[in-house]
Amino acid sequence: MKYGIVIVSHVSDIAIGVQRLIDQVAKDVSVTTAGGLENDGVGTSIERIQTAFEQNTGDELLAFYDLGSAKMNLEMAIEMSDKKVHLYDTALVESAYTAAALLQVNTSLEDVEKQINELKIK
Amino acid sequence: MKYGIVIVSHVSDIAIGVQRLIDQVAKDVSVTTAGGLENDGVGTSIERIQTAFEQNTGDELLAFYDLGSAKMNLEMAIEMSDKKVHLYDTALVESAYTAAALLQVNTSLEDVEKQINELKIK
Amino acid sequence: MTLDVEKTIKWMDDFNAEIQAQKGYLSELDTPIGDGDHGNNMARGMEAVHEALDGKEFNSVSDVLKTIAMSLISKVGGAAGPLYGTAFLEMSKTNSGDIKDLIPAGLAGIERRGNATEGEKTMVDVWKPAAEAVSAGKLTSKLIDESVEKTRDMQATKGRASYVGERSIGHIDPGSMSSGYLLKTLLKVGE
Amino acid sequence: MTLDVEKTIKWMDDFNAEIQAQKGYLSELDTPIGDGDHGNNMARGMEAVHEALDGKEFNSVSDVLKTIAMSLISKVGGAAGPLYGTAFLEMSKTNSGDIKDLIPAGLAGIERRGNATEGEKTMVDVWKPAAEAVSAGKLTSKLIDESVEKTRDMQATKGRASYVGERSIGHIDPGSMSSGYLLKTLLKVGE
Ligand SMILES: Nc1ncnc2c1ncn2[C@@H]1O[C@H](COP(=O)(O)OP(=O)(O)O)[C@@H](O)[C@H]1O
Ligand SMILES: Nc1ncnc2c1ncn2[C@@H]1O[C@H](COP(=O)(O)OP(=O)(O)O)[C@@H](O)[C@H]1O
Ligand SMILES: [Mg+2]
Ligand SMILES: [Mg+2]
Ligand SMILES: [Mg+2]
Ligand SMILES: [Mg+2]
Repeated sequence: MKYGIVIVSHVSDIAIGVQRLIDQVAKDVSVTTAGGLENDGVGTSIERIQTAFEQNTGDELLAFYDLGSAKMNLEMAIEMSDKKVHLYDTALVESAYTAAALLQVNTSLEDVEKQINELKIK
Repeated sequence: MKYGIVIVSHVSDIAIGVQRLIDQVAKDVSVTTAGGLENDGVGTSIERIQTAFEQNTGDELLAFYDLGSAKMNLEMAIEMSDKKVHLYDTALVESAYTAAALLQVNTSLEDVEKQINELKIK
Repeated sequence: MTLDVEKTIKWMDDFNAEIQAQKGYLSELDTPIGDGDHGNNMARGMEAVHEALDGKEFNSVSDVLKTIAMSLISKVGGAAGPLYGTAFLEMSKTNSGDIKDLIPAGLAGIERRGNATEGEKTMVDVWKPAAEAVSAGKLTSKLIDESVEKTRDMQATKGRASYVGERSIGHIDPGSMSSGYLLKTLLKVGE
Repeated sequence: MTLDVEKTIKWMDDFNAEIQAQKGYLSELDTPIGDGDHGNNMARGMEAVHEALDGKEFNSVSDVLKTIAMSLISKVGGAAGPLYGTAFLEMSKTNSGDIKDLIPAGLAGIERRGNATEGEKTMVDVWKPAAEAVSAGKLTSKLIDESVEKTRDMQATKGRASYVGERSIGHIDPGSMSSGYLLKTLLKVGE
């Protein structure tokens, strides 16, 4: 099973920045992002989330978000998606980093979740 | 007492993105950032942290960071700084957002800390 | 009261007009307890709804409701997008035009999507009493206005306003206000 | 062994040469358990040290040590920057050139800055046995090599390597390796 990571943020810079941070330690993990709105607006777009799901080469996805409204859009996108997507109510930057580092060394999803659940804050 | 917020991240996009996210809800709170290295490298720079301290118009600062090495640079900068800086081991994006929203409505530092301590994960 | 295709479109025209007129006020309500964009979000979303409906043919009320849902989901950009979007999707699934079916279905969608219940200072606090009243045949503009006003003294425990805790008290919830406009324009198309 | 200004500079020249030669290897060590930049970080830092020392006059060993600290603090960019930087700052504060004073002071700085203790698979695992051995007059290159090698079987609980938990076992800690180079070149300037 190949896992991928999806980062959803209200601000495109945050999403892209987290991707840069985790690419460093997880070169072989597919990471895609959905940040902000059209015209560089602040918000979350379900279409961008759907694109991030599609472009991710992982078979199953781990999704992280910043604020509650991003979660609602994520949940809608998950309901509409064919891929299995796991959604975590954990610290965005820190849990995405942890998950990426662990997936890079082929940790099982169960063990990854054990780690990131300690970062649950939402 | 006027409080300011400092965001320290290994990646400039993350620092700037968090600033954009919190500017939305905290127009009157001074937010400065120290992200990445020269030449857009990934890492943290004590000089950038010092500049973020200086440029912040807050009298006392609340500092948030992403990973442990950023914390070490923050601690060095704090030891060298004249300003009082509070350092939090909390979820970067979420606690900076919470602190900003609360400071905007003139919440006391004690009450802000009560809230963000629930986001302690490091 | 039962909607047909024409009335549903009229409802959206009226709601759109109200949103565009109150855009500044809604964003103002969202400023002390949120990020100040609710009016802009709704205005953007309702413009998309208008474009999606304008001059099109629809076979059923359900089709219109689904089209509205899709536009709101994709264009609002804030929490109100998935919330109103899910409300309209659930309304569409009832295959009914009767507001006794529609309002409770919309409420159920919002509650599920927002994981919210009454008393949390969200739009649920307008939809819930409206759903109860419509079932009893007692939904009025006055009741809607009162529910909106009641959100003023609540402390938010969901959404962005929850971040400021006690400081959210004393301000009307913006999503409740826009929900008030939505339900009042709905009542009006039945008059 | 006691350093003077000349020997301190010679130490840094040798360490710099070693770092530049082992840059690729250090980053390779940092790849499976970190972000693969330790060699580049140290190379960048030591270049800055070289520039700061080159052709300058210094009044005391302390002055040289402080200059080294400042260059490392501002140029390394990774965790190794504040760690080595604090080590050299603490060494500088001893106002001594005796390695019996310097190594324990450096260790204390690293422990404080990294909030780390022995057995966490960090450079402390090289500095700590070195500090103990130097106090007993028994510091050798062999002992240093052995401490570096011992980090291989440890599980990291500090720094980036701690994120991969058990998977950090089986790899030498990069900061321990570079600390080994530092301490061995220090021994060599005393020969
Ligand atoms: N979890 C939730 N459940 C129900 N309603 C919510 C929830 N979160 C937010 N809302 C509603 O959404 C409104 C804010 O919408 P909007 O400003 O468009 O979104 P955002 O907060 O993302 O900027 C609030 O006034 C509230 O009525
Ligand atoms: N908290 C700590 N205490 C002591 N040493 C540490 C700590 N964190 C990291 N290190 C050391 O720093 C080395 C990594 O340095 P480097 O790669 O330059 O930094 P980064 O991890 O920021 O990329 C590790 O191999 C370890 O020896
Ligand atoms: Mg808003
Ligand atoms: Mg918004
Ligand atoms: Mg590294
Ligand atoms: Mg690094």
